[in-house]
Amino acid sequence: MDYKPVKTFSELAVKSLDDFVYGIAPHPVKAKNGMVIGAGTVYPEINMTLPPMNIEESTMPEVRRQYAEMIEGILKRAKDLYAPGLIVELELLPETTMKPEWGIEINKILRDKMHEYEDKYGLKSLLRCTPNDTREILRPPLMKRGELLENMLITFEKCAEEGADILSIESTGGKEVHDEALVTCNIRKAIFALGVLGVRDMRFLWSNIVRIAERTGAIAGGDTACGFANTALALAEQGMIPRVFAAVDRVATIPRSLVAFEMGAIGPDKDCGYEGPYMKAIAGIPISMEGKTAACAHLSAIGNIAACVCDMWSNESVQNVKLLSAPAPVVSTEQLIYDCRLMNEAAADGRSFALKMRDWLAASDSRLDPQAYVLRPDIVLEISQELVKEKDAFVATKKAAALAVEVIKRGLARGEVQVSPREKKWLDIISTQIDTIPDDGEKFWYEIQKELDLKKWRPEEYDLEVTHA
Amino acid sequence: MDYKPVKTFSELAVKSLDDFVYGIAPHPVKAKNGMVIGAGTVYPEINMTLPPMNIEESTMPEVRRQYAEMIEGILKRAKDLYAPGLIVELELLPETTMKPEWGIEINKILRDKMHEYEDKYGLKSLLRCTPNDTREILRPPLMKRGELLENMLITFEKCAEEGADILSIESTGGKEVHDEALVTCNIRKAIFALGVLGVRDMRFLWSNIVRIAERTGAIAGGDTACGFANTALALAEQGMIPRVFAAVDRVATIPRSLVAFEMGAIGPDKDCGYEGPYMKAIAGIPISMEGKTAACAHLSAIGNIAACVCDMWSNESVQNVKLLSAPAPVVSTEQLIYDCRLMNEAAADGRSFALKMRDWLAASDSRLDPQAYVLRPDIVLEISQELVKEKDAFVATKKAAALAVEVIKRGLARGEVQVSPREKKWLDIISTQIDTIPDDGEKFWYEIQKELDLKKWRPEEYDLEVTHA
Amino acid sequence: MASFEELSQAVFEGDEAQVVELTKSLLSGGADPLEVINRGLIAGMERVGVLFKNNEMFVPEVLMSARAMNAGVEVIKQSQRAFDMPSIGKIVLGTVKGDLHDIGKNLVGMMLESAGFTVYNLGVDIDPDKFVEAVKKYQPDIVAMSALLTTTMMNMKSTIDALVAAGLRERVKVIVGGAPISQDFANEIGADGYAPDAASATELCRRLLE
Amino acid sequence: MASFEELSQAVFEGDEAQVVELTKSLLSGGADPLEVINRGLIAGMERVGVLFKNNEMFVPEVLMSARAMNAGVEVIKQSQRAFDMPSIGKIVLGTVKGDLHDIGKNLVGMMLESAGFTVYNLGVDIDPDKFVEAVKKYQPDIVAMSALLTTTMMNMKSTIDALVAAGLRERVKVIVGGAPISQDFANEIGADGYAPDAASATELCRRLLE
Ligand SMILES: [Zn+2]
Ligand SMILES: [Zn+2]
Ligand SMILES: [Zn+2]
Repeated sequence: MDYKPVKTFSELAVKSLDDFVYGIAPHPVKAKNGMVIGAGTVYPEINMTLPPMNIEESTMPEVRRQYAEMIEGILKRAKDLYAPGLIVELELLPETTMKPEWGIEINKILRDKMHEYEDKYGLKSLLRCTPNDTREILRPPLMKRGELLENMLITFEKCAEEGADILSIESTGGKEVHDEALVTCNIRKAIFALGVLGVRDMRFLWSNIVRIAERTGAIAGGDTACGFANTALALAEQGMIPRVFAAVDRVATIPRSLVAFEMGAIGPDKDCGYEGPYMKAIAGIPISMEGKTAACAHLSAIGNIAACVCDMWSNESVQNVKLLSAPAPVVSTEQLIYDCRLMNEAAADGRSFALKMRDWLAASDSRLDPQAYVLRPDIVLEISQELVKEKDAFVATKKAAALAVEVIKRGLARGEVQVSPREKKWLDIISTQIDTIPDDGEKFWYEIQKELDLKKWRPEEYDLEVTHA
Repeated sequence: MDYKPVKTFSELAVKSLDDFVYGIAPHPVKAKNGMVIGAGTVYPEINMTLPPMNIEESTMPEVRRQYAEMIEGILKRAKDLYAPGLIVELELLPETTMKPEWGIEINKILRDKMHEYEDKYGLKSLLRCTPNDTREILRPPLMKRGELLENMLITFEKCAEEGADILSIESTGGKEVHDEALVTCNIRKAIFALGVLGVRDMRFLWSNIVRIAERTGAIAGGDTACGFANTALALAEQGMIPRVFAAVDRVATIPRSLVAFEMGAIGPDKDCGYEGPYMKAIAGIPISMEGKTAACAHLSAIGNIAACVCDMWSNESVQNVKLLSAPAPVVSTEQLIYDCRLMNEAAADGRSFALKMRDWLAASDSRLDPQAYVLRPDIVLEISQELVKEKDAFVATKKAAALAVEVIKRGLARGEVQVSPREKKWLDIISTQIDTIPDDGEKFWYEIQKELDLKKWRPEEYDLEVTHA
Repeated sequence: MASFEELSQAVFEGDEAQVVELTKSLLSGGADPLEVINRGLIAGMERVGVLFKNNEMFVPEVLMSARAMNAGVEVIKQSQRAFDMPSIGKIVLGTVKGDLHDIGKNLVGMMLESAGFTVYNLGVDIDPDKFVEAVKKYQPDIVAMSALLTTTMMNMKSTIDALVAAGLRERVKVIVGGAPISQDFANEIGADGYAPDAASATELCRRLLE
Repeated sequence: MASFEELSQAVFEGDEAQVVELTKSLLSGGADPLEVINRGLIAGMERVGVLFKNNEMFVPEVLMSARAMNAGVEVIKQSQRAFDMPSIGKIVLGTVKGDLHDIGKNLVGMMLESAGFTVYNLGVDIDPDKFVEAVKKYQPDIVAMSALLTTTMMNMKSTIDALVAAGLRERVKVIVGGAPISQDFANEIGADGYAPDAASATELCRRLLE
């Protein structure tokens, strides 16, 4: 099997800041039922999950009941609010991925009901199926072989055959190293985890997913740096690590997440990948994003700015618990639909107004947090422009981190973004760390392998050979 | 005691459509700590309530713990997101109103913590205290006397003394009659409940609340037709009654809710009074509104349009249950803050952009539902302009309902609003019913008393005499 | 002679005068009163129930049908000596202690009555003891409780506990509903069923008495 | 001779070299090793803990302090024959069965160790039986469980049940934490405590062992 990219991006798909706006992607994606993502309308993407309960043979009837209840509530609300269309994401859990028949069954419960609403009421919808990256259950993980991988791929294939429209994953290659990098705020290790391990694993994984999509007629959507930069985001939000570290880490995920599109994925990108605007700028694919209306799943400093250039707008995930009005998934559905209505209404007034709305969304957050600042559309284009010049994903990752530091420092100097006094020194620490990284991937691997805990992951799974004694 | 209005409104406070916008009220309200509502900034108003539990002596320690946990989480999030200010609403429950010491204690838990955040972090906040209208616990209710009323007024007074900044209530005068009017869709009875009973009761009640506010230095905020038109809204949303009935009922609440300001209240009006825009247009007071971000408390067809001319933006109410990210009150706080950021950012670009944002919020909902349509800013001004010509609240109520039908019919003819085929005939039914109502209040009372169940309420509590045998 | 079909249609349309006339016509034509009720009046209300459940009929429309049906029942009662209205089950209904919400509960009561159940509507703010008394007094098949507040919903549990303590729990089915209530909560407190709305409450009661 | 104050400050600043030097200086000056630990090393970490709890210190900074403290402890161990590190309590720590989340749990472990607890970190995806085994083996004062998924949090209950079944529940305190966990949930499953974050976990453990 060959994991060579089928596409490379040496220039930006988005040609100017005025073309960089929500609802419109250079390469829209058309689904079987005629829905087109990225062709002018922002659609809500709703995700839901089980309330506190175990998943096992004996609880499967309740699991089925829960999903049936959730999808019915969601679709009914979407119909009642005249949603122009809807994307439903099924993020499978470890249990429902390891045992493909369970995942397939749930996938079918959702798809059938979605078809019913399309037939009865004309409510068009798409199902995004996101199997869990269960490879990490074995410690240290096997990335390219073993039963866990096999069942995960079976889940992909069968769910696609059973009508899942879009395939996605939150892949975890390099996560063990990145976790350690985060708590120690070691950008060297983070860059290695993302630019070497993540990139290599995603090439392998996405060559498989794209093949499955081709075989089944499904759409290969995209990946997300969820296990990486979103962990950083959550830790920063809790005050555990500096926000500037999380911001730099986010930008450093770009070459990694881009691999999905180099391998043939076509979007829509996965909601929780906040690096999505960079994917859209570079690869031109439509993206799903999440922000304030995903506060049910995680708090963040990028609640509005995340929407600037989205083509779908998501709640990330919400448990099926009852709120005063309705079950939480129904509540999220309503909120997403209203958010989308507003964006689409502004856009209906003309491109210049969509751009106004975009800029307000951006301005309302970008001054307050470096993580928001690096998502400002002009900054996204500026950094993307530099990154497409790099052929090597590892070098691009290092460069991305360096550019992020540089841009934040400049923003600080210009008064465009605030960084708390005790975070400022971290910009220098990160910068100094980046400078120690050689530009040669082989050399970097040779250097860094002694700094890493090789009991936690298997270099051979990434085609890396341990050269130190 | 005299219940004569201290103010009358014979012309609109809002002089033109271009002056009718969120964040700005003709008569801003200034609080003790310097916060001003309606002077340019939209502030979030957060409300929270207990998870499923009983309130009794033995559970009071847990009740205290819950409120302490909620307020800490809310304030911490508001601080971390740099909220320009915050309003916290304490909607007391029947138990915590009937036993004033409990309500006072909870009021203090919140106020102390809010002061702490103001002193420590500069986060300014205001406490709105809303005792429960416990008078309805006795059936048929005593409206102007009895222990329930006394304890309710004590709760008002003591909470205000203990630092509650704003006083509000969801008063229930006439609710028994209105409930019956709703399920039978009898606009005659609805108009009687609102325009005669509601108005008379609010004059009594608000003369008391205004006096308490004056004595304690608190702000007399406003009332809401929550128990009336929001019940209609909820029933319409469930498909129980026609949306057009709910829309007409909403407009018919205007003279009733206006009584608070005629009696000396100065705003901010209560969040769940969707008739708020009319209050702002007529009385010029700042208003709190709720929409999509209150979907946790009730679903609605007016998620965006509700924000058009708001001065505070609220979540209505959310239980302290844990979501994936954080307790639900924290999640709501975050969502409200981002909503407000966006509105304030657009306004910072200039009035014309605030008006653009307002119009998108309006247009995104107003075409889809008559309840949204009657909240369109230009419609609000148009109807308000007619209503201020009427001196008599009952006649104004009848007129409001008639105007609502007329405006919806016209909107339908112009293609500005959609009404489902099976609802259209209800417009005629309602219209015919309104035509049967005499313009003389005395005469109406004489006529309608035989149609009403006089075992459910006491006419003498509204200074009405039963004249039929 | 009028047909059951026509009578059913008149109930469906909420045409009280027509129902009275058709019922009289059927009885004077020798139709069995029970058949008039079941194949005419209740059959009409069943169609109403289906549309109501599908959100295709409004409550005031349902009420008009119910009123028309009742008018038909009255005609039958007056025409027969010692006529016993058939009941498909007895239900005690109330909003729990501390809770004053009336509308939803009354809708449930109305739908149940229209479906042929005998309903004892206790009202709002009903103590657990009051429920127990009512069970002793009316010997119902089902106790149906409503709550709209998170701070009163726990009183559903108290009521079930009171039924257990009185040794009556085994004799009745208990069902619950209201905005904050869920199937999970119903399971948790040991109720026999949960209905998300008035229309499904009828179905639930039918199912429980099968 | 160096002062305890200076040593504490060096720990606080995460200055490993300085800590090593000051510890040596104190010991060679005749200071009691236990005092060096308590009044120097642990005192420094306590200041770190307070700032960390107030969101005024980042984890990597805390880690540097912890590393500096450990370097000091190493110096003491090497200088003394048969020196036993004082422990204020033993804690078995793990992420529950089916759950792979590591970071939060490890932070808790690190904070506990820095506060003077002995921590047995079992890792992630830990079966109830494994927790039981560990309790038998290490005789801890506290079992601390972490879960980040709504579909694994019920395994906290299973673990408590397993402890009960093994007759060990009375011998240990059980505490829980993780994103979907709340005080209510902790009460519900019969845990002895809940901590919303790593910083409060330390406080909670101290309180439970008072
Ligand atoms: Zn994710
Ligand atoms: Zn997601
Ligand atoms: Zn309300």
